[in-house]
Amino acid sequence: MTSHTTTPLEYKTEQSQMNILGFWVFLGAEIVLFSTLFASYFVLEHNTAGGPAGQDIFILKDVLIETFILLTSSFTSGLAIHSMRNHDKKGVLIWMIITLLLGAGFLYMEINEFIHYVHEGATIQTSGFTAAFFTLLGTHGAHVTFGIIWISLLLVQLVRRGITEKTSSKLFISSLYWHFLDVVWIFIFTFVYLKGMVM
Amino acid sequence: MSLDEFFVTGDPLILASQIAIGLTMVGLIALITYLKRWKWLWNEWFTTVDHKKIGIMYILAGVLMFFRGGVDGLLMKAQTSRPGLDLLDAQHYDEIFTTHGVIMILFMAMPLLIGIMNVVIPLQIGARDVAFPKLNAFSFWIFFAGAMLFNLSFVIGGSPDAGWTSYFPLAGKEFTPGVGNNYYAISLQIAGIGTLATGINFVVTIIKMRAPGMSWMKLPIFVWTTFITSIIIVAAFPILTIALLYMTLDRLFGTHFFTVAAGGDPMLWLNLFWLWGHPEVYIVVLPAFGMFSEVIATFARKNLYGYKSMVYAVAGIAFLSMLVWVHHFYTMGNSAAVNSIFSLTTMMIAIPTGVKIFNWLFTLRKGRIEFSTSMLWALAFIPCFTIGGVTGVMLAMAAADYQYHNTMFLVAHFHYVLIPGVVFAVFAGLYYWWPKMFGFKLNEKIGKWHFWLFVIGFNMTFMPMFFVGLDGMSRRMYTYAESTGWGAWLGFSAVGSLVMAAGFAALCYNIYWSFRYASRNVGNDPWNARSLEWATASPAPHYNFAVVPEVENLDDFWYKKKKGTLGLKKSDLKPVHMPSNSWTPIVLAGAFGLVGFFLVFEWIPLAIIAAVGIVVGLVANTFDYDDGYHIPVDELEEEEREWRGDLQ
Amino acid sequence: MKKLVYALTLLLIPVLLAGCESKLLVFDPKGPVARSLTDLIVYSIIFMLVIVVVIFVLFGYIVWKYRARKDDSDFEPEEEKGNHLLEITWFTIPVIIVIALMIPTMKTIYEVEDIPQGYEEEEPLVIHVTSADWKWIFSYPEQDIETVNYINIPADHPVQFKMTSAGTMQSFWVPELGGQKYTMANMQTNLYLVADKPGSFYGRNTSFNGQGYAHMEFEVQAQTEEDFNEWVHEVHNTAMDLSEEKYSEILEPGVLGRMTFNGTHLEWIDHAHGGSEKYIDSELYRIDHGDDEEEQEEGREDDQEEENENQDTEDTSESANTDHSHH
Amino acid sequence: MSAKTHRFPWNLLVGYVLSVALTLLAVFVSFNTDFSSNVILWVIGILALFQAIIQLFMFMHVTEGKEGIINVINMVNSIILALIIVFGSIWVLTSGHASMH
Ligand code: HEA
Ligand code: HEA
Ligand SMILES: [Cu+2]
Repeated sequence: MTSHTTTPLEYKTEQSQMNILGFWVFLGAEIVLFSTLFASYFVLEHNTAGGPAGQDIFILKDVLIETFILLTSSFTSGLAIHSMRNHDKKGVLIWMIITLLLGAGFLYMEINEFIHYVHEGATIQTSGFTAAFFTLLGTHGAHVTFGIIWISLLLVQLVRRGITEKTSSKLFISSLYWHFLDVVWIFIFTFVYLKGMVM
Repeated sequence: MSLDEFFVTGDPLILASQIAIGLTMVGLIALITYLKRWKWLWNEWFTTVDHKKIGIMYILAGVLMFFRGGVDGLLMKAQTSRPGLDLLDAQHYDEIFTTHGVIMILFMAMPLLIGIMNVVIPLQIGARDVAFPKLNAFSFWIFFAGAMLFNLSFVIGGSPDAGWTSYFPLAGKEFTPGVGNNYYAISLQIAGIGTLATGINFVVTIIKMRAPGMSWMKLPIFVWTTFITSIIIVAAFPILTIALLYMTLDRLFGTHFFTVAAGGDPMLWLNLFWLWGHPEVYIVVLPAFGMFSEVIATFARKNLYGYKSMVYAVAGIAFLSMLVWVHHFYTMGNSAAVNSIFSLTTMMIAIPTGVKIFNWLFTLRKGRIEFSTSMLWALAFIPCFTIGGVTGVMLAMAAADYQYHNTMFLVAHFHYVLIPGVVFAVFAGLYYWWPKMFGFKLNEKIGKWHFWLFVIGFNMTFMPMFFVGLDGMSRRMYTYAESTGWGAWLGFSAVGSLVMAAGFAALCYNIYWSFRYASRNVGNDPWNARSLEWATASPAPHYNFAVVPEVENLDDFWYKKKKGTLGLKKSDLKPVHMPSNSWTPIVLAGAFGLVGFFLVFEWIPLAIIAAVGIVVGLVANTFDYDDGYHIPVDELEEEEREWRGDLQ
Repeated sequence: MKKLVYALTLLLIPVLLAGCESKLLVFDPKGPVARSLTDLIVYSIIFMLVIVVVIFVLFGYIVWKYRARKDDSDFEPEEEKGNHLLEITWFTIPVIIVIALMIPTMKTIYEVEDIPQGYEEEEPLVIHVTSADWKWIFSYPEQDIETVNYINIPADHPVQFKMTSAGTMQSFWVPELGGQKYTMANMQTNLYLVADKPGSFYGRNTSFNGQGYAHMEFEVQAQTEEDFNEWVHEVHNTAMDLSEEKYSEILEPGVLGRMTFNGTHLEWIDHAHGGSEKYIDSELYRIDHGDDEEEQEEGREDDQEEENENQDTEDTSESANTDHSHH
Repeated sequence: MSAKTHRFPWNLLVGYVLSVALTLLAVFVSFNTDFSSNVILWVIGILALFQAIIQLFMFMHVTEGKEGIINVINMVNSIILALIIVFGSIWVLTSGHASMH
């Protein structure tokens, strides 16, 4: 079997190929989902109904830290997949755990950020703007939370079963998911935070 | 919440239905228990991952929902059959057209089409199953959970009453404080997850699981339309997800996305709803176009004329379908530029659709047209849909639409596209693929009754609506004054709906009759058809094909049949890999349904507790390493020998 | 049988277009705006009829000619791939039709946004439209008059409607005078209409907004300039003043007859610019499932009575909900 | 696409450094230049798009696997949809006199 040496393990079975392709299609749906959230945010952005607007509450420093945490976690999850392709189980574990810790750190920061906003008088019920803002951010945050739980479960399977055709394709898919969340965040950072603070 | 608020009470009509529903349920459970069928049901149906069985369950659910939606339709027709009638009060009428619209589109058209897709697509591409069989089962069960939750509103809590479009501000908590519209938001959300999963499933199935040699331009046209429909599903359903999420947050958690107060924008709902809603109507019509193409080619005994241009036309319709949503609210006070652009994009859809119509006509030309029941539906579709289509183009002209919008003219338009486009197609498909599902044909004679009653009734019901619409009658009016002069039109229309109902009854009788008496000896290819699904036994064996066929041509089966090169060699048989049954889909869907129910009543703590069920299901699922099983060669041989004479 | 039904319908359409005694409202315009819409509609119907006829004839001919016969059971139709020339033809002709439909559509879209041609010089009468559940409130800021469920306008004179809603979304439509447009809280939409001659026109809401929707109708009465001025004068002399309490009462969900007041609510609120929420009481929208239908009916009668007390120049029996006798 | 690459993962590192740099650049453009806000929006928007492309190609290996081309088509299609949804909604809801702004 020549394919042994040329195809990464996660692509080996027909079923894993389909799983990966299916996940890409799902990511297409996720792009539509988030662009709907963005579209709504842009439409409602200025409807603050007397409540605070973006520039009143956003804090650049915190947001930048969140951004770098997430960028780094995307990088480390890439390293995890790299290790996986080198059949380095320990490497996968280490990089993935770092990824998860970064993810948790991001969530921690985000929750603090939300608490801060609430103290500033911006709850999800305050205005059209806050509703769209919290829902966009919250949907992203919920995705991150889901990702952390999901990848943790996959790591358990990895420990139990080692790097197999199945675990590798599952982990590969979860890394696609994680990178995707980073992409979404880049747009949030740019079009919610930077735009909100500049304009 | 007191008990009498919980149960819908009072009206004798509803009380009778409640009792009927209750008795039916009890009777059904008793019957199954008496026949000791629970285990069988669980093993053979509830936990199945077989695409054909899932398809059949979809179809069953769809037919049931058609009955429910149809009764709604009849009630509306009865109420407006004469001026000033009092069969239904305003509130009831409002609830009924809302549930009618939602049920017909989302719980009738969608499952029937997806059901037929499920049965046929893997067979047509020579696959063993879909790409993700377990996900497929989940899609069905979660759709079913959504549908049941929606129907529950009829007896518990109250039905939604803001139209199938649920426009805000009306659908907001201030104006519709009951739980009815919570049902709408949550049950559609739940069912929507299933549809999205189906879309992904079929995209991957069609990309990856085609039989060897079946390149893109050799795909049966129904596979093409399903593929493109699935792409539209993936593109459009996430928008609905978000719109419904906002609706849920507004209604349950006091946010202000669409509320007039505090900076919400009700027009955002319209925008998002139609960003999904318009593609949705093409989601239901494109697979139907595919079915008609199959049926027409088979019974004209010719190949499909202009196959390639048909494919491009479908792709063109799909692309344009994402660019026209504003035509549903031209009258919102958009700028003239917006209305002009969307008029143009909308009208452009007529062009690829016209291409399809002419290709169908030219497939028929120089053919030998056999008037089987299935073919009759496909034939009747062409003129009826043309009427619906050209009136659609009239609506597309924004300035003219200022006079048609939200009138009965519009109602006539969409029934003239939905019923010929979708319902006729489903009927054509059912008559056509019935033997593949069950191993016997539906009776042709009763079928003709079904056909003529339904088609004549359909035209009688909906043609008058064009005229009352032009006479200033708006939609959703539960009553009108005698002085309007609409009574005669609408009376005629009501009679038509009874004729239609008789047609539907004929279908039910046909199913009953054929189950009991129809010949079980139909062979694998009862219609002398063209595509691969007819190369295997009827009903199709659970492994579909003992040996996956190699394809060289479009309509490969047809040519091989002619050449007589279809046989199966014993030496080619290899064990077939099959997926195992799974309980996770139905349990997970049940948990979703339960969470949904608690959310409807805003019992958040209970919903959270039930959500644990979802988490458990998902965790169990990710730890599931079941690899399926193999069917041994002798079992294959035995089954194949049973139906084919050509096993060498 | 089916063909017969079609033939009949086909015959019916031109007959209706030609107009026997009772013309359909949309084909019976009574002002320049509606007329340009009707012209567009008739123009498009001609195209559609041609398309429908072509398709039906082709369809009938083909299905008849190539039907299977008992004696040709061994006839094996030839396979046909397609024909580029034909395919290009039935692609191109619809393209041309779409262009032919698009040009006048666009022209009309732009046209009906502005004061109708020939009336640009005249100063339009401004009427504020406020739609509420389930009645129409009209304010004449210049005349300082407010009416419910009817409007009087001078004929042959442009009227500018500035429209908004006090809550749910409605759609303002007077088919004989022009196309419809939505009314939305916190927003203002604009519509220009002109009535050629004095007359009475049916108007209604077409955007579903709850229980009273079917009855949400109004009447437009176009009058001569003198009659209109006289009406204004008479209202000033006889109608009672609109108070803020009275106004909140009117806004409560319910179906009302006609009313007339001196003064407009624009003095204290313009719903186009927010503030509607203080009039919205969701308790009043709670529904029951039929068990106390009688109560509801009673409620409605109460409204009716109250409104009788406040009636003046207009006659109640002609309440808006049964008045649509244009035939 | 080779299974065993003991090589150092340069593409990952380059991608990471680039994305950090682009982020900082976006912040710089937003706060330390005096372009009009419209220009700023375009610039940071394009920077974000670059970052997304970096993630797609350097981290997510879109073109990998048998379906590489299909993945790319899928992503392009989704991006077109995203643009339609975002720009379409904004245009429809903020032009015309019904808008609240
Ligand atoms: C299966 C469902 C289906 C289909 C296929 C269509 C097809 C079309 N629809 Fe329809 N539509 C609905 C379902 C559907 N619609 C529903 C449910 C609503 C109302 C929702 C609600 O408000 O509740 C609606 C409403 C609706 C509106 C909104 C009107 C309003 O609210 O005021 C408009 C406006 O443009 C419209 C247009 C069209 C057009 C142009 C087509 C075109 O695709 C039709 C194309 C077909 C043809 C034109 C015929 C064949 C072509 C030829 C023979 C070629 C030559 C012809 C020409 C060049 C004209 N539709
Ligand atoms: C695929 C979609 C679909 C289908 C098939 C239908 C089918 C029918 N619809 Fe449709 N309809 C919609 C989609 C559909 N509808 C939508 C989306 C709306 C808009 C809702 C809204 O405004 O929000 C609407 C609105 C709508 C209205 C407008 C209400 C209003 O605005 O006032 C009316 C009024 O007559 C109506 C009537 C009917 C009728 C009579 C049928 C008939 O074709 C039904 C025929 C079926 C049967 C008759 C089955 C039942 C049979 C029996 C009971 C016989 C006995 C059987 C046995 C013994 C087994 N519908
Ligand atoms: Cu549409």
